[in-house]
Amino acid sequence: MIKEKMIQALSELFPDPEPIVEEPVVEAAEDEAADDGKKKKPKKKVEPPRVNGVLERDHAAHGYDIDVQLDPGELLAAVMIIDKAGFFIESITGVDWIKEKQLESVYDFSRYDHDLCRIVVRTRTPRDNPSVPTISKIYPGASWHERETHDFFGIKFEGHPHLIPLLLPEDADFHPLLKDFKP
Amino acid sequence: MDQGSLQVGTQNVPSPLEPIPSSVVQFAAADKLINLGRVNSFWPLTFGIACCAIEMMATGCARFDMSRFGAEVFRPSPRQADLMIVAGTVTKKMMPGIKVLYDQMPEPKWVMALGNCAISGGPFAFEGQYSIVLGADTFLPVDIYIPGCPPRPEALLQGILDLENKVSGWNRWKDPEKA
Amino acid sequence: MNIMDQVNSLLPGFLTADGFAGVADEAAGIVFLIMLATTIIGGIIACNSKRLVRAVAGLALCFVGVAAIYYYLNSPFVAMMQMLIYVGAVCITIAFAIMLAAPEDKVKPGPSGPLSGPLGLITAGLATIGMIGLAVKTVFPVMPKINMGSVQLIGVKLLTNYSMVFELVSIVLLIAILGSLVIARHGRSK
Amino acid sequence: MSGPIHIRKDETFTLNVGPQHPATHGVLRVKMEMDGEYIVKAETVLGYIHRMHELMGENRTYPQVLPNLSRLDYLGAMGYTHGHVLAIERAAGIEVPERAEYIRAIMVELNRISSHLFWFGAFVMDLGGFTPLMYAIQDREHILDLMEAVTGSRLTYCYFRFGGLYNDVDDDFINATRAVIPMLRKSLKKYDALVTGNIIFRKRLEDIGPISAEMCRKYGATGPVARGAGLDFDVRKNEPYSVYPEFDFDIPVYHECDSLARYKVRMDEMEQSLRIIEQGLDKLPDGPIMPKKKPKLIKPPVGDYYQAVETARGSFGIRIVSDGTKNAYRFKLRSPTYSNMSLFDEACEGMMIMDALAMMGSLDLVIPEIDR
Amino acid sequence: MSLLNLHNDLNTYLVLAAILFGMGIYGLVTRKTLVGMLIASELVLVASSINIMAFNRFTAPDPAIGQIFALFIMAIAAAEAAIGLSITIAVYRNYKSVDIEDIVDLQG
Amino acid sequence: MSLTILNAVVAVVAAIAFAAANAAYLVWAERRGAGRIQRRPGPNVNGPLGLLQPPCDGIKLMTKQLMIPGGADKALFMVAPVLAMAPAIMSFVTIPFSETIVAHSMNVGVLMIFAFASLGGMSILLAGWGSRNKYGVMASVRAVSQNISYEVPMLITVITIVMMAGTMNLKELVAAQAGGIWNWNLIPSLSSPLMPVSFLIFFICSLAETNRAPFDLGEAESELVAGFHTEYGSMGFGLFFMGEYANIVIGASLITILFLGGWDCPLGLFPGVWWFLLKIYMLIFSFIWIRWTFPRTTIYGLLNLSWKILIPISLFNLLLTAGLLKVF
Amino acid sequence: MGAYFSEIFLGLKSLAIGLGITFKEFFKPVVTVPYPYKTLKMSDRYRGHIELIENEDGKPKCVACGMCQRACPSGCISLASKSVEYEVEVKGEMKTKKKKVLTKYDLNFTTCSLCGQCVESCGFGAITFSKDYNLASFRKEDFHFDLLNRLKERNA
Repeated sequence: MIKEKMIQALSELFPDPEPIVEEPVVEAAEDEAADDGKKKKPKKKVEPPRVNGVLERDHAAHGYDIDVQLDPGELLAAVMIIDKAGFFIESITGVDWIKEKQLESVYDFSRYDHDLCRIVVRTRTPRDNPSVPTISKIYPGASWHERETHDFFGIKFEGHPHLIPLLLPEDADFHPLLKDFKP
Repeated sequence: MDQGSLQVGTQNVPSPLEPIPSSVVQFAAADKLINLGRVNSFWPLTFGIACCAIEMMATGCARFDMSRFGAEVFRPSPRQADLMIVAGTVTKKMMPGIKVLYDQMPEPKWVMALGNCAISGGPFAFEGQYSIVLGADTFLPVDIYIPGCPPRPEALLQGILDLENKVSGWNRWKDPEKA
Repeated sequence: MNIMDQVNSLLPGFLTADGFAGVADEAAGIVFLIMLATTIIGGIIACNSKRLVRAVAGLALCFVGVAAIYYYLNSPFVAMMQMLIYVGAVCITIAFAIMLAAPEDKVKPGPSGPLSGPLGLITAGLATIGMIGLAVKTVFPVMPKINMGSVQLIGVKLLTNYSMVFELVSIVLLIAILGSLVIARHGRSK
Repeated sequence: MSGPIHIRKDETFTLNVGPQHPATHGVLRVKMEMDGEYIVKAETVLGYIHRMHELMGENRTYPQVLPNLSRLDYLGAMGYTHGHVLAIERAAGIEVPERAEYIRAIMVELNRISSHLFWFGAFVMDLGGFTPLMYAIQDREHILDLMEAVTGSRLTYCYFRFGGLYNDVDDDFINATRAVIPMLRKSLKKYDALVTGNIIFRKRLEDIGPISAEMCRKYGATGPVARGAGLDFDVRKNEPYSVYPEFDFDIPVYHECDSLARYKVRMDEMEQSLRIIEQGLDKLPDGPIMPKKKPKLIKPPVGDYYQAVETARGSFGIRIVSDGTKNAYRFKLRSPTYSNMSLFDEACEGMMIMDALAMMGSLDLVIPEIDR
Repeated sequence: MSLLNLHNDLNTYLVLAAILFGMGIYGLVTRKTLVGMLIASELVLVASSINIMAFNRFTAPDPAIGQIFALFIMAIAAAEAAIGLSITIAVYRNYKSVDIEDIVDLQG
Repeated sequence: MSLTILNAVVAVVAAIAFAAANAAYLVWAERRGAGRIQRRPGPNVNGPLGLLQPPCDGIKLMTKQLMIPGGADKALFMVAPVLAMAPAIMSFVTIPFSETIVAHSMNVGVLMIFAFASLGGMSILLAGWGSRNKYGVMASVRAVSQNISYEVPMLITVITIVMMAGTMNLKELVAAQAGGIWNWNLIPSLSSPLMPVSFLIFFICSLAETNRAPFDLGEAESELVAGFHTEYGSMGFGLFFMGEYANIVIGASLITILFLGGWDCPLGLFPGVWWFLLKIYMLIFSFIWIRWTFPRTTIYGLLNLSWKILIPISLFNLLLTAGLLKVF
Repeated sequence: MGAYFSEIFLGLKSLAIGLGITFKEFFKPVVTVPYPYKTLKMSDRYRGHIELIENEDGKPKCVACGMCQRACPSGCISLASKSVEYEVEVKGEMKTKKKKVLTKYDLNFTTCSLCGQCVESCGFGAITFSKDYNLASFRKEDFHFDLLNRLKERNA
């Protein structure tokens, strides 16, 4: 199965002990909560801070299988592994974690064959100087996604050949999806 | 629509109800004839922006058939068009382009705002919106508004009939129920 | 049947007169003058216009006039060939070349600019005046009009007396086509 | 990869296709560096209909975003709304009655056919044939009538609700749909004879606009574009959702990688959608269309959820990052045409402009869906 | 002689041909681009054609010969145009100009 | 002035009127015909059957503002539409509508039509270049290269027919086909068994020469906006339109004269001129029918068709006919 | 050589088939609904702009709870109400009760997206969709509907 193989391959990026973190308790609790109707447990909302590593997720609950968090420096290595395994790039986006003062860029990869496996790669950069290496050399299709993420979040993709606004006007200097954006 | 409604407009732009640029011939009868000629051959600009453009195309097609009124000659070049149908949301990035297209159309020309987005930004006018223009009438002299999201093809046809009436004062068809 | 005959007879009868053949000499003269003017105006545009495309347009105009003049010289066939070849082929080829080779008309004065204009005018003027003088002074033995120019005769002559020249011209044309292809065809290797 | 266009001085010129151009189906602009009729380099400029759906998704509550999804892609609105409701249902754990899922599937497939019909017409119009558009739209009107009778609007339905549907279908709809299906089959045969067999049409598409499987992978192309490149990829089969596993249908795949392959994939898909609709009507169970407890306030638990669905244009993904409130923290829409269009810049290099525009037509663009 | 009878006079044609010839010479001297010179030379050719046709009409016993000559000139002119223009384009490719003064390499 | 000048003037005026009326009402016929093919009525509410639609369009076009785009070559821009219309009208002068109805019967009539048709290419080039629009230039280059390459098979086919009839006079060409439907050039004869193929070639070529779909590359709407008349509005556009339809009438007339026996009546029910008109309008209907059925070809597909299929076949037909004429 | 001619032949055949199809269509009846001379009937569920529904005594059913206002994604509904005291007979004695009465119900139709969430959210069945489908006007202010007024006009 490709899923195990990928977990194996991606874990090698994390030489630290115990790369495969157990699914956090809070997730399981949420799944239960989802199962038994609509009872909310707001006290369980506090998620322990994510550490870098590979996480196996339940596809039925989340829609993806492998969740990788890593430093921007390791991104290219991880993407190369994924590229070699024959994944296609689904999308790139960002999330503004304003409380943690971090910007997260999220990469989705999926497969064309029937061996279902969706990999999510996340990497976080500080909010005041967000910068991530570009993967458009490996996946040319990432070019537009990165430009879009740059538009919306201001994340700089180092090495991108043409990082000008794509969806926003060409002279735009604002990033609308930042949580502190005011038009 | 009588000319009295001239004063009620609230837009900053020059009122769309300005008299049509008159041609060389100034005689009333000739003017009337010219206006009749004009209203019976509105050639729209092929210019679709969003959802409403699909209904515009549906209007041009067999079931509703704009061609009955001589208005099916969709011209891709603004030089040959008489009627600009702004069908869809106007974004700030697109606005200069639309303005250029409008300027390229030869007089006399008319503008139709089709759909809620073109009238006032529609459902996309929300807090935090930075991208769209709140209505085509902020930068174009709109002659007729057709609401809906999107409007039905009949509404577009009704708009053309109303515009014909407005330009020439001639009624193509009187609704027997309203009369 | 009868009705249709009647309708047919209603058609304008004047259309049936066999056209220009009977047109009075005066009308022919007027048309000739117009065509003369067309030719000269076309020529002036062709050699004087700053923009090359206009020059080609002028050349086409000139050729149309020349075609009409050939018509007056009793050779409608050559007149039509003039239109077909010069206007339809040569002018369009030149226009193509302008579009391919000179995307923008350059109106810059060259280094030899100030003198070449007057110089050209003098040379051309001398040549013209000399030739006109020669033409007017010389008395040519004018013979009466023989026929209205027969296409058949041209064909017969081309394939009998002048067949060698005909063949040579076709070879010249063939070589011209091949040569121009060889010269101009390079570049787009995609 | 789309780099900047550096204008070469010799023999090339820049051609601006769009933002208003008949071939772009909306407001898309392609800056083309041309050498005569050949494209040396192309750069797509987007954003002329960028309306910021994602920010709206974060500013509004989950149900309030529902109408937006129909405006995203106005031709296949049902499919996109389906993705949205499935994502929220996955996140908030809402059960959906079986009848509702069946009706959803039927509606999505009907909408897929209407979308493909429109694409077919517009595509042939791009190639200069006008009449097929008229026939296709006339057939589409029948489908729109069916859907209007149920949903109340022609184009932007807003019919799905979290947990179910807005209102139920009745027997009239079922009978009418059963009547329309054979008519559509007949029409498809007519299009085949009128368009697919036509020598001019084939000459314009065969071996034109190659998009290889590897290129699809690198650019993330999905949907008919990928299937035309020999990739057997359809979210309905690869990552089954809703009640699609219950249906028996095939995924048309062509290996030619050219514009004609993409065209044929869509034409075959209509046939398959008709099969799904027939089966759905047969299997349609009785029961409610909303869960017993109608979800009142939707607050998905904290987390990150992704849902992919197969829309008429390809794999549409929706990512919801929830912070447990009634608004989404992050609302990401992964639109299929965005990826499909991104390969256009590379694919059209060295092509003639008319072939490139034919290829653009075969990508089935809906611009508001690219710009979002 | 009446103005309306000009077309029956040989001199008219000869004068016209001379004028066109002069224009052609003028163009050849003053034009600075290859295409312009080509246009001018077409004028010269047409002038000679008119001459031949005029003599054919007014003085020749056999009115076909001049026409055949004119046809030959047309053929030659067409060939000349084709060759000249292909040279122009080739020159343009190499020098990025059709200005004769820029084509210095041909000066030996 | 003598009556003959009046005759000439009237002939030219009649030709212009005929061309203009035809152009206007062919647009109407085209729109109605397209409507029927697409199962909609077309313009039908303006006047009975929508017959007032062309005058309305004409009035509108004539009263629209005249716009000359900035940067355009004014003179060329103004001259081009006239140049598109004038040769078309001139060609009408030599077309015989019946034995008696002809403005001016020339003994090189066929050549004259082709000579004036070649002026059309010039007008397209000037229009495209003069309007200083990239789409216009591209379209005009396309249209002209198409015109030139389709003139070749067309002329070769004409030569075949001229060879058989031994004349270039249009009237005599028709007269050579008189005497019944089996004498028409359309029907294969002993000396020219490939005539139906020739007819097809000529038909295709005249579609291409008149820039009609599926060969309407010059105004390919989905690629080049509106082609060479992108920048033309008001009456300039109207003139191009009229020129196009006048050319269609000429093309149809030429096909009728060369292949369908001109005014020759297969049944003899009514006078020749009506047969002639019937034939050309049937042909025009088939032009319209074809336009609304097929997609557009590509520029290279078009040139391939001409150089690889039409020219070889028409040349072969020419040689075959020449040989067989010697034999029989 | 054989391929050359067979391609020409097959190509011509495909063209002829296409011509045959359009020729057949030529004689089929037109499908056009000639609006305005003839109109389509809107389906029962057709969603036009919203209208208030009156109760038995001609007053709007609306109790001014504001649910529709809150449910509306684009905020095109604005309503106002005032409290009215009214007397009601409860168990034989008159009591004064307070009740909200709708004083204004404005619909800004130009921003409406016709999603139908207002109608769905209304717990009292007080609003419904109208069947107006052919609206057009020279002023956009015409689409700011005062629904109370419209109700009155309808009743009058």
